[in-house]
Amino acid sequence: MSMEFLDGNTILYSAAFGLMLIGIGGIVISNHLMRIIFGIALLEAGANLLLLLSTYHEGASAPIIVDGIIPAMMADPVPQALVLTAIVIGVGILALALSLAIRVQRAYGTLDMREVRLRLEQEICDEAGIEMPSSSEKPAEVIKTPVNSVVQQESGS
Amino acid sequence: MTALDNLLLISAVTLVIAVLAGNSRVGGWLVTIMYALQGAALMMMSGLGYSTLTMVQSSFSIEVLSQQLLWRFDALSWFFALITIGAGLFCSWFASGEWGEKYRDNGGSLRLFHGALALNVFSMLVLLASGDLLTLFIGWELVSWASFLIMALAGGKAFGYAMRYISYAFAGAMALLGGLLLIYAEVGSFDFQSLKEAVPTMSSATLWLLVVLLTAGFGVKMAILPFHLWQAKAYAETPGPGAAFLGAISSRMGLFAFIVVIVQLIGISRLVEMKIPFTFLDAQDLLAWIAVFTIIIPTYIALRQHDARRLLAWHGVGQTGYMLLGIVIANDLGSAGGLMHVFNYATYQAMLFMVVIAVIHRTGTSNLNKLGGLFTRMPLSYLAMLVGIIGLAGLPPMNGFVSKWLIYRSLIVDGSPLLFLGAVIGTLGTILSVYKLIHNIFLGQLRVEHVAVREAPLSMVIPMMLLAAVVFVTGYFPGLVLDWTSAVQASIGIPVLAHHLGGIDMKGGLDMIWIVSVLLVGFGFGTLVFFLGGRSKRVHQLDNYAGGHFLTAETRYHYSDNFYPGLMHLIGPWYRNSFEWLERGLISAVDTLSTAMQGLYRNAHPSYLLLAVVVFALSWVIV
Amino acid sequence: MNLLVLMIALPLLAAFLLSIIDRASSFAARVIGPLVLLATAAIGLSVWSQLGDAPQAVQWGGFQAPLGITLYADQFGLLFALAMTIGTLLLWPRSTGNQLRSSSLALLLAGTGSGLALSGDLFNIYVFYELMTVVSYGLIASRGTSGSFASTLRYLVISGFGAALALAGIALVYQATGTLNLAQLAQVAPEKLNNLQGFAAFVLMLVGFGVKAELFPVNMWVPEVYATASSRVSALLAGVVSKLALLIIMRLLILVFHQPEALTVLLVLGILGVATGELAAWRARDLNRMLAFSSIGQLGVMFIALSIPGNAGIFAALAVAVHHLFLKPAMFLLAARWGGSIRRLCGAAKTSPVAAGLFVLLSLSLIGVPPLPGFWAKLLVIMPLLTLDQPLYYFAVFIILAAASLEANYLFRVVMKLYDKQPTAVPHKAHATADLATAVFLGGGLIAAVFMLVPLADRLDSIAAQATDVSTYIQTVAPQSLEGDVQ
Amino acid sequence: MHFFELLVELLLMPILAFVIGLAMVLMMRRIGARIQRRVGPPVLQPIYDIIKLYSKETQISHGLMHEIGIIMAVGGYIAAETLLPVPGLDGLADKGGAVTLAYMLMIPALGMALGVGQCANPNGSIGISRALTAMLAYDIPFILVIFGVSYVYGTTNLAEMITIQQQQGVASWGIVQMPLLALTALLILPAIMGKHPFEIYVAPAEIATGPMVEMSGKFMGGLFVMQCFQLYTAGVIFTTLFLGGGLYWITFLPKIFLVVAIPMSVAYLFPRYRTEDVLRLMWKWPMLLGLIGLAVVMK
Repeated sequence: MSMEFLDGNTILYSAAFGLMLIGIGGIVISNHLMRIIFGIALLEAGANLLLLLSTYHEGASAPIIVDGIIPAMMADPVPQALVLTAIVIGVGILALALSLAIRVQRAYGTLDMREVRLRLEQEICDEAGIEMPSSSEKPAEVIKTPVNSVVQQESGS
Repeated sequence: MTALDNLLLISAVTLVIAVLAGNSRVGGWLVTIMYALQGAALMMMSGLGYSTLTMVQSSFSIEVLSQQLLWRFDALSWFFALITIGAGLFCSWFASGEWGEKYRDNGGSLRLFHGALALNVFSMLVLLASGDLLTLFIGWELVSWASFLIMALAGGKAFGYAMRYISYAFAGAMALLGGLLLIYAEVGSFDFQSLKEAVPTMSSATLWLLVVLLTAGFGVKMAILPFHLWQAKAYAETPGPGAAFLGAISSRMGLFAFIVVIVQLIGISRLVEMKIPFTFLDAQDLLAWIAVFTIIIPTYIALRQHDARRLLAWHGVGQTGYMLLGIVIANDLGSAGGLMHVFNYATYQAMLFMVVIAVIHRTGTSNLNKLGGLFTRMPLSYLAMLVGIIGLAGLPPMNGFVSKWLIYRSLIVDGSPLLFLGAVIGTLGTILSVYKLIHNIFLGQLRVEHVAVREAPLSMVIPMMLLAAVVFVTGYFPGLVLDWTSAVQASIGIPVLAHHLGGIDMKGGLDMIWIVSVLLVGFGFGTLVFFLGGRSKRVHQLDNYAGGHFLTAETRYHYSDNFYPGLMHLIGPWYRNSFEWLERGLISAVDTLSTAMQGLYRNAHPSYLLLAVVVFALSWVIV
Repeated sequence: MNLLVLMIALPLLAAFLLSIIDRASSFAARVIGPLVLLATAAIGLSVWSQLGDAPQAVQWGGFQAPLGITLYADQFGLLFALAMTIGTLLLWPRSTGNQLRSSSLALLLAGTGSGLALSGDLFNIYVFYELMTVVSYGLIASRGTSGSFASTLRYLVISGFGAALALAGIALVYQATGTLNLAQLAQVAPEKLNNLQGFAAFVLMLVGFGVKAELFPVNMWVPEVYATASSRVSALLAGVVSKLALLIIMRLLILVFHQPEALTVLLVLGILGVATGELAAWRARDLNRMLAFSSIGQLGVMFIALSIPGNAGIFAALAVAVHHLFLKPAMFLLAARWGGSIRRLCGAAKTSPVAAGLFVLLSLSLIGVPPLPGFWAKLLVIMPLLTLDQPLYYFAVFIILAAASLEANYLFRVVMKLYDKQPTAVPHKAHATADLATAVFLGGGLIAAVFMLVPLADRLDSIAAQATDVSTYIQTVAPQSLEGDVQ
Repeated sequence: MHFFELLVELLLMPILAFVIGLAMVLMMRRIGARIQRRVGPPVLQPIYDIIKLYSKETQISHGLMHEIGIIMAVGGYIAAETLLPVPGLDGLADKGGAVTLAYMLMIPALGMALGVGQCANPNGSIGISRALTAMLAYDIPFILVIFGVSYVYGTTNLAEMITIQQQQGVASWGIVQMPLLALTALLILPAIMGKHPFEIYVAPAEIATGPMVEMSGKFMGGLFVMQCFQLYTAGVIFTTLFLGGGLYWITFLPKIFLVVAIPMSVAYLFPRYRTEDVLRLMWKWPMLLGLIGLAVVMK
C-alpha cells in the first residue's frame, strides 16, 4: 500500500479530484462571474478526467481490432465515447453561460455575483411591488404583530 | 336506505336548497323547514336516545387505501346531532325574517350565509356519524373548514379572526392526524374496536404521546387552555345567527371527538394509570386541571369585555371547561353533568346570542357602554335574556343549574376540593359578568337615541321564546335530558346515572320538580306580600334623580363602564395576557426562522460550499 | 416497438424542422408544435394501452443491451413521459417575443424529457438531463428581461456544478462496475456498489440530479427563477421537469443503490427541504416566490417519501408527485395575473371569481384537506413513516405536519386577500382564457380524482409495484445473463 | 297523608323563618345599640317598621322589573326556607342539599339586583356592583366550607347531616370535627348577611344607601322582610352544618341566635371595609383557614 500510493493511477486520480476541487473552489469562493464560469469548466474537466480514468489501464492499446488480432489489453472505449459527448455538452453550456454573462453585464453593468444577486432581487421586488426584504435599517414589521394582524397590516399600509 | 342515510341525504338537500334559494325571500323559510325535516329524520332514530336502539348504520361506505370507511350513529352521535339540528333550525328561523332582509340590504350574501350554515350542519352530522378514526378525521376537517367559511363571511376584521382560527384549527388538525396515524401504526387499523382492544397493551409512553396529540387536536376546537385565544373573537364577528350557531354547538364537536376517542376508546381508567412523574398527578388530573383553568381564565376575561357578543363568546369558552371537567371526572354524575351541560349550554347560549343580535338589529350596537334601559322597549327579549343568564350562571330554576349541580356533586363524591373550588369560582365570575350584561343592555338609563326602539320582530322573538321554554322546561324536568345522557353513558361504557323525571335519586339528591315548584309558589307568595302594600305610583323611565338633582335624558348616568371597579382594582393586574404573549412569541419565532431561511436561499454560496467539501472529502477517502 | 423511439424522436425532429417550416408558412409553424405533441401523446397512450403488466425494452442503434442505447418503458416511466408531453402541450409557452424559438424549445423539452423518462442507461440519462437543462435555460431566458438572464445565469452556475458532480458520480459507478446500463447495474449492484464508493456515487448523483428536483442544498435557484420566468415556464419547471429529475432518483434507488445510508441522506435532505422551503414561503410577500418556496417543500415531502424502504416509499412518492404534477402548474398559471405583491391582490376574487375559487380548491388540496387528493397522498407518506418506528422518521412526520400548518397559514393569507373587499389602487386583470382553462382543467382533474380515489390508488400502486420489480427490469432489457460480458 | 303534612310544613317553614328573623333583627339592633351605649328599639319595633313601610303613601315604582325584583327577592327566600330543615320540619331538605341551597340563595340577590337596575339610579347600580363583588369575595371560602362539610358527612343533604350529628352526640358536631372550617364560616357570616363591617354596598353617606336608594314604601318593606329571612337563613345554615342542628326548638333557637349574635357583636367593633379590602380579606384569612381545614378533614 505504502509503495503504491505514488503510482501513476494515484497521481492521475489526484489530478482529477484536484481539478474538481479547484473548480468547486472557483465557484464557491470567487464572486466574479467569469471566474465562476471558469470554475465550472474546470470542474467539468475534472469530472471528465475521472470518467476517463474509471477504466484506465496503463499501457493498454486502442480498442481497434486490426487483422483480427485482439490486443492483450484494450482500453475500454465506452468512457471515451462518453467523455466526448460530455465535453461537447460542456462546451455548449460554457458558451451559453458566456453569452448570458454578456447579457447580464449589459443589463446590470457588473459581473460581480453579489452585485448581480442584489440587482436581481431588486428587480424581482420592484416588479412585484414590494420592498426589499432585508434592509438592515428597517426591522421586520411582522414580528411585532400576531398572525391575524399580518393580513390587516398589509391591507392597511 | 337506513334512517341515517335519510338524515344525511336531507341534510345535503338542505345544503343544496340553501345555496340555490338562499337569497330569495322564501328561501330562508324553506331551509328552516328542511332543518325541521332533518329533526324529524333524527327522530326516526330516537331509539338511540332512549337506549332501545344501539346503532344505526349508514348503507354508504367506501374503501380507501384498504380502509373501510364507515358511517353510523350511536346514542352519543344522536345526542349531539339533536343539538346540532336544533341549533341549525332555530338559527335559520331567526335569520329568515327581518334579519336576513337587513343583512342582504347591507350587502351581505344571504345565499352564502344559509349555505354556510347548512354546510356546517351537514359536516357536523358527517363528523358525528363517523364510524372509524379516518372518517372521524375527514369529518373533523370538514367541520373546521365549514366553520372557517361562516366565520369569514363578514369580511374585514372577521377575516383576521377567521385566519387566526384556521391557523389554530389546522395546526390542531395536524396534531390530531399525527395522533390518529400513530394509532394506525400501533394498531394497524383505523377501527374503533381494534383501538379499544389494543389500549391495554400499549406502552405508557405511546399512550402519553397519543393523549397529548389527541387532546391538543380536540382541544383546539374546544378552545381549552392554552388554545383558547382564537374562539371568542372569531365567534363574535360571525354574522348574526351564525354566531349563535357556532356558539351553541360548533366547538362541541371537539368534545364529541374527545369523548369518542379518549373516554370511550382509551378510557378514563387508563388515564388514571398514567402517572406524571415526580407529582401526585395523573393524566386524568391533568385534564381536569386544564378544564378548571379553562373555566376560570376565559370567564374572567369575559368579565372584562365591553362587547356583548365577545362577552358571551368568552363565556362559551369558559363553559366548555365545565363540560370537559364533568366528562373527565367520568363517574355517573360527572359525565351526565358534562353531557347535559352540552345540551343546556347550547340552548341558552344560542338564545343569549339571539337576544344580543336582536338588540343589534334594533339599535345597531352591541357595545355594552352604549346601551341601556331597553327593558321597556324590548320586554320579550329581556325575558329571554333573563332566562338565559340564569341558565348561564347556573342558578335554579333553569337547566344550567342542573348540569352544574351534577358536576359539583360529582366533584364532592370524587373528593376534589380544589377542582370544585375552581368550578365555583367560574360560576361566581359568570354571575358577575351576566349581571353586567343584562344590566348594561336592558336596565338602567334608556338612551335618548333608543327611545323609539321597538321589540324585535316575531321571526326573532319566537325562536328566542321557544328556546327560553326549552331552558325552563328542561330545568323543571331535567329527566327529559337525563334520559338521553343515560343512553349516551350506556353506549360509551361509563356508569349510568340513575335518575327520574325531576332529577337524581340518591343520598343528597336533587328533585327539580319540587325545587322549581316551591320557587314558583314562593314567587307567588312574594307577589301576594308585595300587593298587600299600598298602590305604588309608576313613574316614567327617564324620571330620575340622583343626589337631589333631576337627571335629564341627555345626561349619561348609566353606570356601565368598568362595572366592577373594586374587583378590578384587586385582580386587574392579574390580567397579563400571558397567552397572547406566548402566541406572539411563537409567531415571532416562526418569523425569525422564516427570515433566516429566506436569507439562506438568497445567499446560496456558503451552504453548498459546505456540501461540496463534505461530498468531496467523502469521495476522496473512498477512491 | 419503434413507437417508443418515436415518442422521443418526433418532438426533437419537429423542433429542428420548425425554423424550416416557418419559412414556408408561419401558421404551420405555429400549429405544428402542438400537433406533434398531440401525436406524441397519442403514441404514448397507445404504448401504454399495449403495455399492460409487461414492461418493454427497445435497443436503439442496433447494438445489444450493454452497448446499445436502451429504452425501457414500464408504466412508471411512461407515466412521466406522458406527463412531460401532455404537460408541455397544456403549458405551451406563449412568448411575447420570439414564439418560434419558444416553440422549438418546448418541443425539445418534451423530447428530452420523454427520453429522460424512458432511458435505461445512465449515460443517456445524463445526456438527456443535460439537454433538458439547457432547454430550460433557454425557456427561462426567453422572457427576455434582464432579471430572467441573471436568474438563468445563477441557475446555470448551480446546474453546471450539479451536472459535473453527477458526471463524477457516473464515473465512480463505471469504475466500480464497468457498465452504465441500468439493467446490468441492477444485476451487479448488490455486490459491487453496496459499499462506500457506491454510496459516494449515489450522493454525487443525488446532488447532481437533485438540482432540478429542487433538492435542499442545490435549490437556491428556485425562488429567483420562478419569480423571473414566465408563469407557464415556471409551471413546467416546477410541475413537470422537477418530477423527471425525481424519476431518475427513484430509478437509481430502485435499481442501483440499496444502501440504508442512501435512504438516510434522502430523509435528511428531504426534511431540510420541507423545513426551509415552507418556512421561507411563510414570509414570502409575492405569490410567485411563495409558490416557489412551497414547491421546494412539496418536493422535500417526496424525498422523505423516497426514504421509506420498499414499495410503500415509491408508491407514496409517486402519489405525492402526481398530485403535485396537477396542482403546481395550475397554481402557477393562476399566479400569472396575480404575480407581485400579495397586498395587491385585495378583491381580486371579484374580477376573477373562477380563478379565486380554483385557488381555494388548490390550496385546500395542497395543504391536505380531506377528501381532496392531497390528503390521501400525504396519508400515504405518513402512514409508512410511522410504522418504521425510528426517531428520525417520527421527526419527519412532525416536520410534514408542522409544514402543513404553515402552508395553511400562508396560503389562506393569500385567499383572504383575494376575497378582501377593500379596494386597491391598481385594477385587477382578469386571467387569460387559456391560462384559466388549463388551470380549471387541472383543478377538475383533482376533483375527478376525489371520486376515483380507489381505482386511482390501485393504479398507482400497481405502477409502483411494476417500477420496483427489479427482476422484471433485468429480464426485459437483457433476457440472457450478462455476467460474462462485464469486464 | 304525607303530602298534606308536607304542604303544611312548607307553609309553616317560611312563616317561622319570618318570625324568628324579626326577632333576630330586633336582637341585632339591640346589640348594636348596646355597643353604642344606646337603649335600642322596643320589642315590636320591627313589626311596626314593616307595617309602616307597607302602608306608606308615596311608593315610587320604576317599572315592572322594579316590582318583580322585590317579588323575586322575597319569594326566593320563601322558597329557600323550605330547603332548610329545622326541628320537626324537614321540608324539602331531601330534594336538594347544601349546594342547591347555596345557589337558591342567589335568586333573591339576583332579583334585588335586577330590581335596582331597573331604577336606573347610578348609586343603586354602584351598590349592586359592590354587593356582587362582595358575594364573589365571601362565596369562595363559603363553598370550601360546604365542600368540607359535605365531604365529612358524606352527603349534601342537610337533614341527614343533622341526623348524623344528633345521633352521635356533641363529639360528632361539625364544630368539633372541623373547627377550622367552622371558624371560616363564622368569619364570613357577617358578609353573607350583608352586615357590618361588610356593608360598603349600602354606604349611606357615599352612595345614598346604594341598592336601597330608590326603594320606598312596600319596596323597602320587601327588602326588610328579606333581611329577616337572610339573618335566619345564615343562622340556621351555620347551626345545621356545625352545631348539630336541633331536634327540639328549645335547643335549636338559642343556637341560631347565638350564631347570629356572636359575629355581629364582634363585627360592630370594626370599621367598614372597602370593596377591594373585602376581597383581600376574604381571600386571605378565611380562604387560608378553609384550605387548611379542608386539608385536615380530607387527610
